[in-house]
Amino acid sequence: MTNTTATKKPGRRKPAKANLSKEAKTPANAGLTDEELVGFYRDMIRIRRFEERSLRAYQQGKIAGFLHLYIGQESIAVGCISLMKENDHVITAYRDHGHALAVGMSMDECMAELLGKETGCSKGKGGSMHYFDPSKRFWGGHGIVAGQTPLGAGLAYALKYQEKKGCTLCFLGDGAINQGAFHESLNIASLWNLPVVYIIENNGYSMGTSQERSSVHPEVGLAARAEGYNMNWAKINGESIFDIREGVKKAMDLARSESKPSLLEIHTYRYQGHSIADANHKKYRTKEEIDDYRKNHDPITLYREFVLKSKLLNEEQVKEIDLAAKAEAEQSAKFAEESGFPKEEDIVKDVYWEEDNPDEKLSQGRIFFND
Amino acid sequence: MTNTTATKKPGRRKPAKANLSKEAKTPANAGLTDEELVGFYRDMIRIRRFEERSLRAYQQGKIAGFLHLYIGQESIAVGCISLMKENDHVITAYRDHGHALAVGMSMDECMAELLGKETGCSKGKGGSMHYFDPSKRFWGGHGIVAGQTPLGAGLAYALKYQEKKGCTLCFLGDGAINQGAFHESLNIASLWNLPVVYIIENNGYSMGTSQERSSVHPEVGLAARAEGYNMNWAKINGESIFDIREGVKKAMDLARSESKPSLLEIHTYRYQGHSIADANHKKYRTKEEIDDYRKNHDPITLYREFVLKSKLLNEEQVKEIDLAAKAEAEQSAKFAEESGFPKEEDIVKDVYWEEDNPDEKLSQGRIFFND
Amino acid sequence: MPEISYRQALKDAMIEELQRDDNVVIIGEEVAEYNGAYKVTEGLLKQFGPKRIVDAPISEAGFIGMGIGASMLGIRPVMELMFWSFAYVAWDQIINNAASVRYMSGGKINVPVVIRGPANGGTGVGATHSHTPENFIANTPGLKVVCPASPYDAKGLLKAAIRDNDPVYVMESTIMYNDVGEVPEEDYVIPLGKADVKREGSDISLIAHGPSVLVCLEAANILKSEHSIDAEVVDLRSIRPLDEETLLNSVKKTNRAVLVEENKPFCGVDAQIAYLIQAHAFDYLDAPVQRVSAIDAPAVYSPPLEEAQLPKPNVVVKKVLEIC
Amino acid sequence: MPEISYRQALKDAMIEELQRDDNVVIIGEEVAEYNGAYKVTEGLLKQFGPKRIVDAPISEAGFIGMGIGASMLGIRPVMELMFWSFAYVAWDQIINNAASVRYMSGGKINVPVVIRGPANGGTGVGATHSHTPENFIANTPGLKVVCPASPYDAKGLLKAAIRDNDPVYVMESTIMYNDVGEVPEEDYVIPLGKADVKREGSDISLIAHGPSVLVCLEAANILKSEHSIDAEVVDLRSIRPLDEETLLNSVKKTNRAVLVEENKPFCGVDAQIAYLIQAHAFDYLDAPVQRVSAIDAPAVYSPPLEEAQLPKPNVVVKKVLEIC
Ligand SMILES: Cc1ncc(C[n+]2csc(CCOP(=O)(O)OP(=O)(O)O)c2C)c(N)n1
Ligand SMILES: Cc1ncc(C[n+]2csc(CCOP(=O)(O)OP(=O)(O)O)c2C)c(N)n1
Ligand SMILES: [Mg+2]
Ligand SMILES: [Mg+2]
Repeated sequence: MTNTTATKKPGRRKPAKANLSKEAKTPANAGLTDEELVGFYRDMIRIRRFEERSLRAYQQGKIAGFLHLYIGQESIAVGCISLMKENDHVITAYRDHGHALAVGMSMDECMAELLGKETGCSKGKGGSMHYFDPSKRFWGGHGIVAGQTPLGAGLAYALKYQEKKGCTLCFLGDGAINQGAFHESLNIASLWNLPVVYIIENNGYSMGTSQERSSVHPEVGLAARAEGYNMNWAKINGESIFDIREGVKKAMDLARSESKPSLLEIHTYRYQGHSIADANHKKYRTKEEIDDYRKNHDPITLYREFVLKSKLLNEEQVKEIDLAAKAEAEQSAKFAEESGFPKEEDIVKDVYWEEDNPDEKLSQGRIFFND
Repeated sequence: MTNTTATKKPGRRKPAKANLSKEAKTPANAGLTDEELVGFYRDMIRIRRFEERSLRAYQQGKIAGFLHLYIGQESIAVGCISLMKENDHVITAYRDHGHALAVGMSMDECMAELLGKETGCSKGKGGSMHYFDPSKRFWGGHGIVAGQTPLGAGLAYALKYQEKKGCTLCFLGDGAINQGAFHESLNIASLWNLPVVYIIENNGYSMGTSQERSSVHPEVGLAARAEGYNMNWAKINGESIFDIREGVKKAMDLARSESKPSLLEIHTYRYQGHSIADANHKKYRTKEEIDDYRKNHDPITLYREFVLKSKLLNEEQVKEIDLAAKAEAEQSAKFAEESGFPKEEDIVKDVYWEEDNPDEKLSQGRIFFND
Repeated sequence: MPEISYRQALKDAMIEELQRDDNVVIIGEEVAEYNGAYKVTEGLLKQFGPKRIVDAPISEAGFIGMGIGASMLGIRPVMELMFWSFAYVAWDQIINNAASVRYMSGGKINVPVVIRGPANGGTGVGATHSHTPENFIANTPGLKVVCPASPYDAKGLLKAAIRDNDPVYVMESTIMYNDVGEVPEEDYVIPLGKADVKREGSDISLIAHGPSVLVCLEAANILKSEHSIDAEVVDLRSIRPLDEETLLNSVKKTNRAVLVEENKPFCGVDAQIAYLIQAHAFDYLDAPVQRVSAIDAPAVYSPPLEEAQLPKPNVVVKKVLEIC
Repeated sequence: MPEISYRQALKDAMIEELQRDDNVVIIGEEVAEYNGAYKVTEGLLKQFGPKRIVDAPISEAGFIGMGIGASMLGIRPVMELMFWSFAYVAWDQIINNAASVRYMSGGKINVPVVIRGPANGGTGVGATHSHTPENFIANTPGLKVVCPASPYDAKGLLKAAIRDNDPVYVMESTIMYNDVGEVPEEDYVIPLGKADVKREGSDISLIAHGPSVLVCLEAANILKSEHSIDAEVVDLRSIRPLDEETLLNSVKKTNRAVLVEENKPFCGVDAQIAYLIQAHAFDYLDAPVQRVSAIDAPAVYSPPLEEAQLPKPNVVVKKVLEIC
């Protein structure tokens, strides 16, 4: 099997140090406008500030259940989604805030969803793990590990069936590769040449379990399991948004032009606990490891250095973007708090299409069974 | 990854022509006694005659449901199981008659099970797909495709836990490799170094679907999916019982001595339909293909030639063995027919251990809910 | 009206919907080249080609999940499970994804999938292959489930299921595939959630779904001829939505009910029906609601025992006589 | 008697059984090094080492099936599901293999596994994570299922489950993990299939299991203080086996019953209980059996709605007043 990118460094502890100035010149990146390049910075910072603000809301007890933060991984959602065209679609797991903002969902609706408000992107019905916006070609937000992977194949199947030249990006975690449904999806995607790009965001841990304790795989990387399915694969350094774009673009082009699937593994890191309730997260990994990633491998810091060095922005402008993102996040918290909760009678809405569209209803009989 | 055997020929249509006289001299086979060598012939013929007789019973309407015949694959069960030692265990799918007879279950109890009689190996409760005999370390007989593969890992887990130097042989079909549970099992077996040998009996078809239409895999063979799990694998020519023993013994030794799992693929063929109800089986493959296997690659025919050529048996003796097997099969049919059906009150027996052992019962309350 | 088999009725339903809507696609193991394990899809590949009729590998979680995903983009997959028992390897897709995506998206997405296949015992395939999970499905808000018991119903319900914008699961019976009945040639659908009084009567209501309807019809004949009891047979047809009105009206008329199903008794569909009857027709009941279910054990293989395990007319008759 | 938490009670049960029987092994995601997602297994790795306390990859079908296989050879795996909702990716192993192997082997094999973990709503984890499948489990002959509602019950039932030679599934509740109650220091087990009258009363029977028991106890207090109604609260504890006698005796005494559970209503456990009551205490009933279940939709996220979706004391009170 061919291996579409050159970055194949194994091992969690020592990711390749990115060189963004160089990587910005690769084919997928060379043609980017200044506006686009600045946009990446803004998009990544917006995700981080949004999540930092949501963390605060969680600590204030305003968010229920889990809050799986994406902090540290922003380059992946922004990099991948920046490559999407009209017929491309995206689906992911429960760590979904970054992807949602990257496809263009508003902070307001995202924050409101966390607070369970009717103005939330899922009307408060889905919560943190279950964001959706089909109008942005964003199909969730899925809580069951790897449960989205057959769905991703299905979105690709639909594209192919409808003869649209598009592809589906389907994200999953490194722990998710050990779910059977994912393997079934790989076989089907390859057997039927479905235009789906599976992207493992390998942050090294599934909850408190390091990758080594959960998965066996060839030394070159866990994406190499794709070889068992005759599938194209590659390993990518996630600290460089340009490397991401370069590697992912090849896979997306392969999907769009030849309708062939790929399995990509992007090396990344999360700084927060698995979810905010994960108080243990400094026990299963060292403080040094976290600090090293933060200091030396943070995709946003590295990108900031790049935009400064390449004079796309000056210090002042960088600060402005940051402040604007903070203000937007703060405003979204205000929006969310001021929004109302859905009503009790909404509990039984959005269950059946037919009940929500009574004029077109064809079924009869009783459909809900409380007395 | 190392690849324990030399036979790596790809492709269904042209299996390597076996050379049994040569293969009989490989390490796993060189020390076999004449008695053992004759035993293999007897064991294979007994399976075939048993199944031919069961086919007749099915056609006479005496067997319900499915009857998945093993005819053509006998060298695998006999070859593999001949390697079993005291602490080794075996588990398989629904095409289980061959394995059952090979572990030493009697034709009588097997035929009676087909007829649903109380003298059957599962008291008539399991049927063709669900043979069991733990006293022979034979753990079934499983109807759900690949459903036995986690169980096989579990038997191996128990051996390791109990510090017994044994291994588990877990058989599955080529179509079964696309079930998620199998992949989860591979990862677990390799991650935890479980002494399990997964054996794909690749007969080229899952029902009416040829291997190519159901699975993508590396050109060298579908067992190569094991590489994704850092697992030892090999491809074996199933027409030679000696090749089977040679390849499987290496894997069993690896399991017993280093507690390492393997994935083996044994090339084989079934002459009958998927189950006897499969009237289509000459539509999804050519008559020529079936005939070619029967004539040129039949493991029993080839083995008969070997025993004759090496003068282990003469024509007369071969015939005797055959007649004895036929007589035994005939007798088992008589036994089965003369046996009684279980009683209606037996329906609710063997459901709960506790109900079957009332003296040791600790639970209270109602456990069955018919009025 | 022409008489056709239950199998043919299902096939005709698919043919008509395949012709009506380009987005309908049939996916399943052995549905295309093999013409269907039970020949329900026989000839479809020839007629519609491999884009519309698709053989799947033995990966139920994979291909059913795939169909659910495709449906979110407007495809209308009709997916065959060779047996409904195999749903359990795909259960998370069937219960979590198909049932919850609409809800969790605040109604932004719908999932117009159909999953169909046989769910019945009585054919000697043993415990792993004889599950009847319509009760599990009906327990799950977001899903719909129907169990046709005649060729007419099979066609009308399957067509309605395919046109429905919600996930609808169709449970058939291998035992009924050869049953023949009248089916009109014109296009028709049977609305989900409409029960059918298959026999009118005044003394007792026999309420059933799936193959048990036929058991009840036989029992009703015996009751009439041997005991002069005039039983009404209500075929639920659809479990969710449920035609509560028809079944309650029947019980209000007859004042007695025996519920019959192949499900195992604990939390079978008829547990719910019994609850509903006593809750909403309490004052009409002259005797407790009684049930006949499969004998409470895994499905036994041995043919005579398997027959005994499943509801039989004489057992229904006995139950009726206990309360009539 | 010392007071300990529900969580501690479960842990103590495991510790005692790990000490008693070398074949007991704890397997699950994050149970060892992480000390348990909900800290139920905290400290066990340290005390018993990695042979007895085993972290599994996110492969529920794989590791649960593995445990079932190991149990056939005499290991006694106690397997944690981080949520019972995740059972659906392992459903075939849980329903087909664990439940049927004994039967299909004619009783030659037993499967002494325990699967435990939380099954409840009310914690803001949404539709995919809030399933309560005790009804599905109890439907399945070959399986046993218990739902402890107090620290005392949690310990006694889990110990009984581990000693049991049949598969026993234990459904806990994240909401109760911190609840504190009296638990004796001596070794004890609570036989499966024994209900517990958590409050005696004469006017109405409130029958519940799991967290709904606490809802009923609160409701009983309100009924007493505000309406002078003396409610009996029966905690089923074990769903299968079921202590039919205790619940029927209660209803025969009070002549009225309201059944409360977190299950969705259609074919919830209480559908079966309602059926049993009307079948076996028909003549004692002064009013139809009533039910309070979760509001019939996928579990909603929004916190105030989720609270409203689940049974609450005031709703139980209202139901009681309708029939008292
Ligand atoms: C089937 C299933 N099992 C377990 C869980 C609980 N769980 C949620 S996230 C998670 C870890 C997943 O790790 P990974 O795939 O690496 O993704 P990451 O959280 O690192 O983004 C687990 C075990 C679940 N949601 N679904
Ligand atoms: C989960 C599941 N899906 C489908 C089936 C129906 N089925 C039984 S055997 C079979 C084909 C299996 O083929 P293979 O694994 O190659 O084994 P072989 O029959 O060739 O021995 C199928 C589809 C099943 N039993 N279980
Ligand atoms: Mg991870
Ligand atoms: Mg095969």
